[in-house]
Amino acid sequence: MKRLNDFVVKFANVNGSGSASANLLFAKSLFRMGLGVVPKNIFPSNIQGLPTWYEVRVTQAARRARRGGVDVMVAMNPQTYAQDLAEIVEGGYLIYDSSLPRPFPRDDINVLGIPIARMCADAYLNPRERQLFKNVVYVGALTALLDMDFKVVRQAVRDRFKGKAKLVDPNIEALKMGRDYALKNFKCPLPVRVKPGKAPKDRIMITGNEATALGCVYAGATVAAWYPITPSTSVAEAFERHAKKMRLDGDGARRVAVVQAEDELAAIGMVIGAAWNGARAFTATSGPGISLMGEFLGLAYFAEVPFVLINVQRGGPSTGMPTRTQQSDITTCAYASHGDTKHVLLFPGDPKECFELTADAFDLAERLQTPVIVMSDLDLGMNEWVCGPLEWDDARVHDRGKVLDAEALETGPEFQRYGDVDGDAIPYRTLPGTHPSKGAFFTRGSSHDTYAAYTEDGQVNAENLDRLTRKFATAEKLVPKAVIRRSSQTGKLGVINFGSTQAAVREACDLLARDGYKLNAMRLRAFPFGREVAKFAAGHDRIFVVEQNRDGQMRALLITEAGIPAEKLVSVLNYDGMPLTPDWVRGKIAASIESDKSVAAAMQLSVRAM
Amino acid sequence: MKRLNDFVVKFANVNGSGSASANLLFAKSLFRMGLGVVPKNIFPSNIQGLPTWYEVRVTQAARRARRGGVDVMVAMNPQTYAQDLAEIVEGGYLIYDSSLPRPFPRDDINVLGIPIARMCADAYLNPRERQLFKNVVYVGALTALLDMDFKVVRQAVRDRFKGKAKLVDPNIEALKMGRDYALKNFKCPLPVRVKPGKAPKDRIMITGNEATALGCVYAGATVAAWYPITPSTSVAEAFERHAKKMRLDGDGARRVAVVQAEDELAAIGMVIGAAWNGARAFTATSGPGISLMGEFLGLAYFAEVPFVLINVQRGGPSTGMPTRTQQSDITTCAYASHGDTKHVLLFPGDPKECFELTADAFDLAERLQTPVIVMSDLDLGMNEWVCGPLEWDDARVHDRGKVLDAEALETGPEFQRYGDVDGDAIPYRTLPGTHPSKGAFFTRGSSHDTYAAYTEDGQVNAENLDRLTRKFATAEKLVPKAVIRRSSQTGKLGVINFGSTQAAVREACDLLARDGYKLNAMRLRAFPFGREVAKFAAGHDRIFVVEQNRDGQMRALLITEAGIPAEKLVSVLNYDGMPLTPDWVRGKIAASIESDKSVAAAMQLSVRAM
Amino acid sequence: MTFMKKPNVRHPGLRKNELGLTRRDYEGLLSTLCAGCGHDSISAAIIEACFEMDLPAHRLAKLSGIGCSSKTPTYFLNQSHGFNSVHGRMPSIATGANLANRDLIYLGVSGDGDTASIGLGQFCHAMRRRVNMIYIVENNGTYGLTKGQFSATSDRVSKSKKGEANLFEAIDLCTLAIHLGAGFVARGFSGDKEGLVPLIKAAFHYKGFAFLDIVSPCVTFNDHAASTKSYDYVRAHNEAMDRLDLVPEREEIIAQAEEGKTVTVRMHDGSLMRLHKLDDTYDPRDSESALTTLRKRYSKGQVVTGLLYIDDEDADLHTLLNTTAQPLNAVPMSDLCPGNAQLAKINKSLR
Amino acid sequence: MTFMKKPNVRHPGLRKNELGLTRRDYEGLLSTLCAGCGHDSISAAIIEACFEMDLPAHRLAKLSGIGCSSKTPTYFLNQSHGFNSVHGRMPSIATGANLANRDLIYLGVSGDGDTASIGLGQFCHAMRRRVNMIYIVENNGTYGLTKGQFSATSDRVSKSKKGEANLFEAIDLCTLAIHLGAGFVARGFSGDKEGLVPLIKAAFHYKGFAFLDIVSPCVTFNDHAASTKSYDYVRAHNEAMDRLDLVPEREEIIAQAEEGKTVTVRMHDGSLMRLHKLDDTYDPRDSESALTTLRKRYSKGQVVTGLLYIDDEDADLHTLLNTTAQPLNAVPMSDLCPGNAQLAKINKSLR
Ligand SMILES: Cc1ncc(C[n+]2csc(CCOP(=O)(O)OP(=O)(O)O)c2C)c(N)n1
Ligand SMILES: Cc1ncc(C[n+]2csc(CCOP(=O)(O)OP(=O)(O)O)c2C)c(N)n1
Ligand code: SF4
Ligand code: SF4
Ligand SMILES: [Mg+2]
Ligand SMILES: [Mg+2]
Repeated sequence: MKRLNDFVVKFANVNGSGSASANLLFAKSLFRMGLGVVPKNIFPSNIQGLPTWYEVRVTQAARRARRGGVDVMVAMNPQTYAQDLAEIVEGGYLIYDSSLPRPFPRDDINVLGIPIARMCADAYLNPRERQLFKNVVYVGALTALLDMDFKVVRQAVRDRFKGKAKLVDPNIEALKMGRDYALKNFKCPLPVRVKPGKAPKDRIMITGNEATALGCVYAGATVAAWYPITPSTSVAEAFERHAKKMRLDGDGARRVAVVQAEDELAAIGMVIGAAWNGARAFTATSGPGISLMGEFLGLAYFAEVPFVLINVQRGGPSTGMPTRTQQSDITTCAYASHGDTKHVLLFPGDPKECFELTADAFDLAERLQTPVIVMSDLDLGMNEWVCGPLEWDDARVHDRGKVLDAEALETGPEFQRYGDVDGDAIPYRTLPGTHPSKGAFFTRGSSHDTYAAYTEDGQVNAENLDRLTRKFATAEKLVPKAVIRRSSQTGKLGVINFGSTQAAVREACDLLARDGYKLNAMRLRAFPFGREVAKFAAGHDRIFVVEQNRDGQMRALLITEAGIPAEKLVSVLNYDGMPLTPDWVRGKIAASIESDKSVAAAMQLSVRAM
Repeated sequence: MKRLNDFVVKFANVNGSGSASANLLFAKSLFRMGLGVVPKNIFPSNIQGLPTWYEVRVTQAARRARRGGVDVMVAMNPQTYAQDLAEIVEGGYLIYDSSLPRPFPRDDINVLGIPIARMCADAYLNPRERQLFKNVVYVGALTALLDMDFKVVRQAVRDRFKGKAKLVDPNIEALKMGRDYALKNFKCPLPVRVKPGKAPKDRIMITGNEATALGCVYAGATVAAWYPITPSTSVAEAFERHAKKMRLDGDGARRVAVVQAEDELAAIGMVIGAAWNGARAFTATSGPGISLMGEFLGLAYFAEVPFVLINVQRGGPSTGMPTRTQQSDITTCAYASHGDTKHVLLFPGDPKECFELTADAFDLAERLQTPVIVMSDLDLGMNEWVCGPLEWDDARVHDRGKVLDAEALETGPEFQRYGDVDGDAIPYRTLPGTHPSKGAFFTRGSSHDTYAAYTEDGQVNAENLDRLTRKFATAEKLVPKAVIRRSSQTGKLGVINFGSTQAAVREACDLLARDGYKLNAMRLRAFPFGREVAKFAAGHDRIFVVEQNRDGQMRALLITEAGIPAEKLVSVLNYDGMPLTPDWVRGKIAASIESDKSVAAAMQLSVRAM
Repeated sequence: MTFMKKPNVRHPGLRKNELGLTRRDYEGLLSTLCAGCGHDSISAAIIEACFEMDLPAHRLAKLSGIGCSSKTPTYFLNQSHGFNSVHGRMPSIATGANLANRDLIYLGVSGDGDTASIGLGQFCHAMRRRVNMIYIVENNGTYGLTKGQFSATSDRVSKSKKGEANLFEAIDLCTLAIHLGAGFVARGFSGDKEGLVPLIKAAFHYKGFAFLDIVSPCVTFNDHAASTKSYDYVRAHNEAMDRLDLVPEREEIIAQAEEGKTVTVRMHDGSLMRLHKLDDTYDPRDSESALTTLRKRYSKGQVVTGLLYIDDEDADLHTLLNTTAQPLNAVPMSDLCPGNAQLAKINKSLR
Repeated sequence: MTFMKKPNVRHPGLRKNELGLTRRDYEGLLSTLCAGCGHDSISAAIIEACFEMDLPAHRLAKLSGIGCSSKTPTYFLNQSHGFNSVHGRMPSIATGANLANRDLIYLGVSGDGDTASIGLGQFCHAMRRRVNMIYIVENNGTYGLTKGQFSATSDRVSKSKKGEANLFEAIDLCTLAIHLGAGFVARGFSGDKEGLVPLIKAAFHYKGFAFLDIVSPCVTFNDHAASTKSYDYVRAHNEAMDRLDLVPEREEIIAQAEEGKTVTVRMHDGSLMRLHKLDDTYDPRDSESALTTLRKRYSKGQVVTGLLYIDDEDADLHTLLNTTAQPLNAVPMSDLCPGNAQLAKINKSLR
C-alpha cells in the first residue's frame, strides 16, 4: 500500500489524558507543510477516562471532507483496542504501545510496536508528565514514519507554547525520543507518507465556533448572554476572549458585556432586552437550549426585535448525543414558538462562512427587525477546518436598519412603530431615551396596531400578521443566495445540501461525475429560500436532498416553502452523528440512481451511514 | 323581517358587570325550549370594565355554527354603541337602555328603548344590585319580545340558584319587571321570535373544557399539574372540581392529586414524573405554555413516557390574542422540541368529542408510550356547545399499555426497556418498585441502547430512532380515523378541516350543495394521518383545507406527512380570532371555484374573515 | 377608572416641576384595571414620584412581564419606552436592556405570580448580578389576570374568595431579596400613598438593585375578609418601620438627626436619605437585623413596611463587568469592529 | 475509577445486612467520572448508608438532572429505577413521581449548576411544597460537565483554574432551603465520609423535604489553590456543627443525653436521632438560629457542616393535598372511573 499525501491517520486515546494537544500539533504540522488536512475530534460526553478519537485525513488542498477508513491507527486506548484494530484498512498500519504485550488477530496489516509507556517511565519521574508525553512520543514517531518536516513540527511546538518557553524543550525532547525510536527500529519513511504540498499560503486552520465568534466581534456585537452547553460553549467563550482583548477603551474598560446567564431563557431574554435597547446582541446555544428559547423567539418575531442566535446543532432528540453532529433542528428553528411564526435561518458551509454569515446575520436582523438564527453544527463548530483567510472589507458599513433618531422624529412624519411606510413591510423603530416627547412606544407580545397599541380587533391584528408575511418575503430577497455548481447544463439530476455537509457532497459529486453521473449541486445558505431555489428545482427531474437528520427536515421545508413537488426530492439521510464521508454520499446517490427509478421507491429512500 | 327560530341575538356589555350569568340564562332557556342555540362569548383579556359581547344564534337543532350578522342587538355598553348599532341587519332590532337619550343614526332598524337603569334604580337600593339586575331585566324583556316560554325561564333561574334559594325570587322579579315592561310598551312578540322546538331530549349544553376535564376523570387520570393560562385554565379547574367530588375514598381522602405548578415547565415535569411512575397524568395549557414545554416534550418522546397534554389554542403568535380562538399551534405541536421529534395529536370537533378523544388520548399514550396532545381551542373549550349526551361504556377496559408486573418479570424473557419484541416497535416498560432484582432501568434523554443504557454508538442510537419512526407508523393505525362525509361519489371537489371549525364547514357544505357545488368533506381527527387521508386526497382533484391560522399549517402537514400533492390543496384561512361562520366558508370556497381555476392562483388563496 | 375619558383641558394652575412639566405629563393611558385595584394606586405613586423628582421620562424604560400588574406601565409615563415582555421573564429583559445602555433608568414592574412563581429564578439571578434597576412587585397574593388562583406569596392562613384553604407557606420576597443580594429592599402598601412615594423616590436614587415589594390588594379576587392581602387586613396589620426624607444633593442638611432614631445614608448620586426609624431594634444597614425583624414580625401576623435594608456598596453589574462608561449602544462601530488589519493578524495566528 | 473493570468475584466474607445483601448489591455501574471526583465519594456514602439501613433498593427511585453529579445515580443502587431527566428540572420530576406513588423513597441528585442556576425556581418550589424526598446537591462550585465555568454557588473570593475572578456572591443553598420550607437541612463534605453517612441516613428517616448540600470538589476544574471548593480549602475550613447518631425504632435509648449538648429528635418513622452538638450557640430546631449561624460562620470563611436545621412538622405534600393512603398509581380503575350512571347524572345537570 503506497499512499503519498493521501491517507487517514487515527488516534485512539482516553480523554483527559492530554492527547488533544499532541494530536492537534500533528495536524497543524501537516497543514503547515502545505497539505490538506481534515481533522475530526470524536469525543465522549464526559471529562476524563472514556474513549476518544482524533482522525486526520491528509489530502490535497481542496478536499475538506472526512474520508472514512483508517490507514494508520495509533491505538493508545486498551479499552477500544479491538474495535480500533478492526477499522484499519487492509495493508494499513497499526502503531501501538508495546510496553505491554497485545494480541494481533489480523495478519493483513503492518504492526509497529513502540514501548511508549516504558520510554516515558524511564524518561520522566512525574506521573503527569509520564502520561502527557506519551502523546508527544507517538507524534515524534510519526514525524519519522510519515517523513514529516521536523523543522515544521518543531516550530509548531514553539508557537504552541509561546509564552510558556519552559515547555518548549521538553516537548521537543519527547518528539525526538519518538522520532529516534522510529528511525532506529523501523524502515522510515513508510510507503504511507507525505511530501510538502503546494497549498495556497494564505489558508488558515480554524474551528467554526472561533470564526463565528469573530463574526460577532466584527459585526460589532456588544452584548452576549449565554449558558454553557456543548457544542456551542466555545462560541461565547471565544467571543469573550477576543472582545476582551480588542475592545478596550482608553481606561482599560471594555466595550463589551458578556454574561453567563442562569439558563437559556435568561440568556435569550437578556439578548432581546439589549437588542431592543439598540445594542447588537447575540446568544449561542444547542439542542435543549433551542427548545427552551421558543417562547422568547416568538416574542421577538412578533414584537420585531432584532438579534442573532447561534445554534450549534448536536445529536437530538432531547439530550441525545451531545458530542455528535446533526442537522436536526431545522423544523424547530424555522417555526420556533407557538402560533404562526417563521424565522430567518442562515447555513454556513465552513468556518470562513461562519465568520461571514454571522456578520451578515447582524445586518439582516437589524434590517429585517427579526431574530436571525445561524445554523451551525458540532462538526463545523468544534472541528478544525482548513479554509481561506477571513476577510473584512473596511469600507463595509454595518446596516443598522431603520432606526429613527431624535432629528428624524422631530422632522419626520408621525411615528408608527408597526406601519409599512416603505412598502417592504419593515417598520421603523426608535430606541429608548431618544427624544423627550416623540417616538416612545410599547413593545409587547400581545396583539397590537400599527402604533404598537394593544388591540383586540382581530382584523387589525390579522393585518399586522399579513405584514409580517410580507416582511418574510422581503427577507427572501435579502438573505444570501444558494450557491449553485453546475456539472452539466442539460443534466436532469441534482443534489441539494447545506451547512457542514458541503465538503462531503462536493467531493461526492466529483466521484459521481467520474462514474458518469453528472449532478448539478445547490448549496442552500438561507431560509426563506430565494427564487433561485425553486428555479433550480424546476430545471431538474430528480434531486437528492442530503441532510443529517432522520426526518428529512429540509426536504419538508423545500416542499412546503419553496413549492417543490415532493416526488422530485429524494432524501439522503444520515443521523449517526458522524461527519459525512464523500464515499457514503456517493454510494447512496449512485445506488438510488441505479436502482428502480420509480419515484415512489425513491421517495422512501431514507438511509444512514454504515 | 320575520324570523321564527332562526335569528341571532347579541348582547353588548361591559365585563365584570354580571352580564355573563344573565346571558347564559337566556341561552339555556332557549336550549330547554328544544331549540338549537349557538352561544359565543367574545370577551376581552382583562377583568373588569372593557367591552364584552355574548352572541346567541337561535336555530334548528342540527346547526352548531356561529352565523354572523345580528338580528336583535341588546346594546348595554355605551363605549361600543356605535359599533354595535352598525352590526344590526337591515330590519333588525335594537334594544337599548333608554334611561339616557341616545342618537339613532340608522332608520332601517327597529328601536326598542327600555329605561333599564332607571327601573333598577327605582327598584333597588344597593348599587351592586342595581347593576346586576339590569342584565336580568333585559332578559325578562326578551322573554316577552321573543315569545319565550316563561315557565322554562323561571325554572332555569331556579336551577341556576340551586342552594342559594334567596336569590331565586329577586331574579324572577327582575325578569318579570323586564317582561312586563315589554308586554306593556311593545307589540309582543316580535316577528323575530321562537316557538318550542323538537330537538332530541337528551342533548346537553357544555363547554369543551368541561367535557375534556370529564374525559380525564373517566380515563382515570390521578395526577394533574398545571399553570393558569387562558383559555385552558378551566380544564384543570373543572377536573379538580369533579375529581374532588367523585374520587373520595372511605376516609374522605382523595384519589387524585392536582397541583398548581409554578410554571409550565414544572407542570409538564410533574406530569412526566407521575406518568413514569405509573399514574395517568395530564397537564393543560395554551400558547406560551406550549412553547415552554418543548424541551420536556422531546424528553418524553425520546424516553417514551406516556402522558396527555391538553392544548386549548388561542390567538398567536407570542402573547397574541389570549381571549380569541385560533388553530395555530399545529406545526409547533407536531414537531415540538429540537432534534427529530414527532408527536401524536388529536383534534376533537365538539365537546362530546373532547370527552371521548381525551379519554382515548390516555389509552393511546399508554399504548404507544408517548405524549398525546389533544388540540382543542378557545371556541371549543370556553364556549357552550349543544351536543349529544356524554356516554361511557362501562364494559370498556382502559388500555394501560405494555407494563410488566413482578410476575411477568419473574417468568418472562430478559427485560429490554427499548426492545421491539412484538414487531409494533412499542417496547415494554416497568414501574419503579415492582421487583426486587428485575426490571430496573434508567430513563434518560440521552442516547441509549435497547437496555436503556447510555451509548455513544451512533449506529445503536440511529436504530433506536428508526424504531421510533416505526412506532409512529403504529400510531397511524391506532389513532381515530378521519370522518368522511360524501355528498357525491363522483365529485372532484373536497374539503378538509378539523377541530372546532366542523360546525361551520358542515353547514357551509350544505349551503354550497344548495348552490350546486357538491363537496365531499373529510374531518381530520388525528395526526399521524391514517391511510384514509391520502386515499381521500387521491380521489379528489381539488381540496379546500380550512384552518384558523395564517400559514396553512395543516395543509403543510398534509403535503409532507400524508404525501398529498401541494397543488391539490387550496388553503382557506381565517385568523382574526373569531369562530368561523358557514357563510364565510361558503363564500371563500365558492369564490375560489368560480374564479380562475388555475392551480397556481388557487394555491395563493389565503384569506381571512370579513 | 375605566369609564370616563380623561378631559383634555389642562388646569392652568397645575403645578409645574423644574422641567416645566405637570403631573399630567407623567401619566399614561387610561387604566383598564378594575376600579379600586391596588395597582392603580401604585401607578399614581410612580407618577407622583417622577413628577416630584423632575425626571425626564424618556430617560426611563418601563419593563414588565404578564399580569394585571404587568399591564400598569401602560398607565404611567407615556413618554417612556415600555416593554411588556413574557410571563416571569422581565428580569432578563431588564438585565439585557441595562447592559446595552447604562445611562437610562430601568423600572421593572411585576406581579407576585410573575415574580414568585414562573419568574423566581430570573428574579433571584438579577438581584445576584446587581442589575442597576428598580424592581417593583405589585403583590396581591393572587393571580389577578387569570382570575384568582393562589400565588406563592399567599399566606398559608389566607383563604380564597370561595373559601378554599391555601396549602403552602408564602415566599417572602423581601427576605429573599436581602439574601440574594438586592442592595435596597423595601416594602410598601398601595393603600398608603404617603409612605409609598418617598420609598419609590429613594429607590430611584439608589444605584444597584432596588427592590420594592408593594402589597396591592386585588379588589376582585383577594379583598375579602379571609384574605391577608385585603385593604382591611393590611391596614390593620401594617407596621411602618420608618419614614423617609430625601434631601437632594444641592440642599444642605440643617437639622441634626436625633441620635439612634435617624439614619442618614448618602446615595450614590450624592443626595442624602434620612430615615426616621419608628422601631429602634433594627438597623436597615444590617442585613441580619433586617432579616430577623422580618421573620419576627411576620410570625406575629404583622405586615412590616418601610425601607428594610440598604447596602451602600457601589458596584452594579457594569462595575463588575468593567464595561466602558459610554453606553454600549452608543459606541461607534469604528470602536467596535477591529478592521481588516487586525483580522490579518488573527489569520496569521491561525496558520 | 475508570480504568479497571470491577472483579466479579464476591468475597464470601463480605458482611451481609438484614436483607441478606452485601454492600456490593447496592453498587451501580462503574463510574465514568474523573478519578478523585468528589461525586464518587458521595455515591459511596449513599451505598454505605443504604446498605446499613437494610434498604430494599427497588423501593427507591433515583432522580437527577444533567451534569457530572446528575450522572452519579448510574453509579449506585443498580436495583433502583433511575430517571436522568433534563437540566435543572429534577424537582418537578420528583414531585410528580412522588404524587403517583407515595410509598417509594425518592432520592434526587443534582449539581450546583443544575440546582442554583437553571433549576433555582423548581428547587425552591419543590421545597415549598414539602415534597417528601431527599435532595442532594453535589456542590463543586463549578459546571463540571461543561468544563469549568463558575456556578452560582462559587464564592466571590474563589478564582477559576485559569485565575479569572468570580464576579458574583455565592447563593447559599442551605440558607435558601431553610427559608423556602425544607424541613431537614444539612451540609456535608464528600471528603468526610464519616460525617456524611449518618447525615444521609438521617435524611432517609425524615419525612418531608430533606436537603443535603454536599461540598464535593471537582478535581479537574475546581480543586486548585485559589478555589474555595477544593479538598484542601474545605478540609481547612470545615466546621462540624454536630455529630449524629441514629437509633432505630426498635432499640431503646440507654445513655442519658448530656444536657444542652445533645438534642434528640423523634423521626416520623419512629426512630430517634441523637444530635451531639459541637457548638452550643445554635439549635437546629430553630430556623432563626440556624440562619444566623450560617451567615456568621460564612462571613468568617468557615464551611459549616452537619445537620443545620430540622423541623418536625409532619405534613408532606400528600398530607396537604389530602390524598388517599394507597399509592395513586395502584388505585384500581374501578375506583377512578365513575361509570356511566354517574355520567348520566352529569348529563342531566347539563340540560
Ligand atoms: C407562560 C405563560 N403562562 C401563563 C400565562 C397566563 N398568565 C397571565 S397573567 C398570569 C398571572 C399573573 O399573576 P400576577 O403576576 O400575580 O399578576 P396580577 O394579575 O395578580 O397583578 C398568568 C398565569 C402567561 N401569560 N404566560
Ligand atoms: C438546557 C440545558 N442547558 C445546558 C446544558 C449543558 N449542561 C450540561 S451539564 C451542565 C452544568 C452542570 O453543572 P452542575 O449541575 O454543577 O454539575 P457538575 O457537572 O458540576 O457536577 C450544563 C450547563 C444542558 N444539558 N441542558
Ligand atoms: S383582577 Fe385584581 S389585580 Fe386584576 S385589575 Fe382587577 S383588582 Fe386589579
Ligand atoms: S469534571 Fe469535575 S465534576 Fe466532572 S467528573 Fe471530573 S472531577 Fe467530577
Ligand atoms: Mg398577583
Ligand atoms: Mg457543579
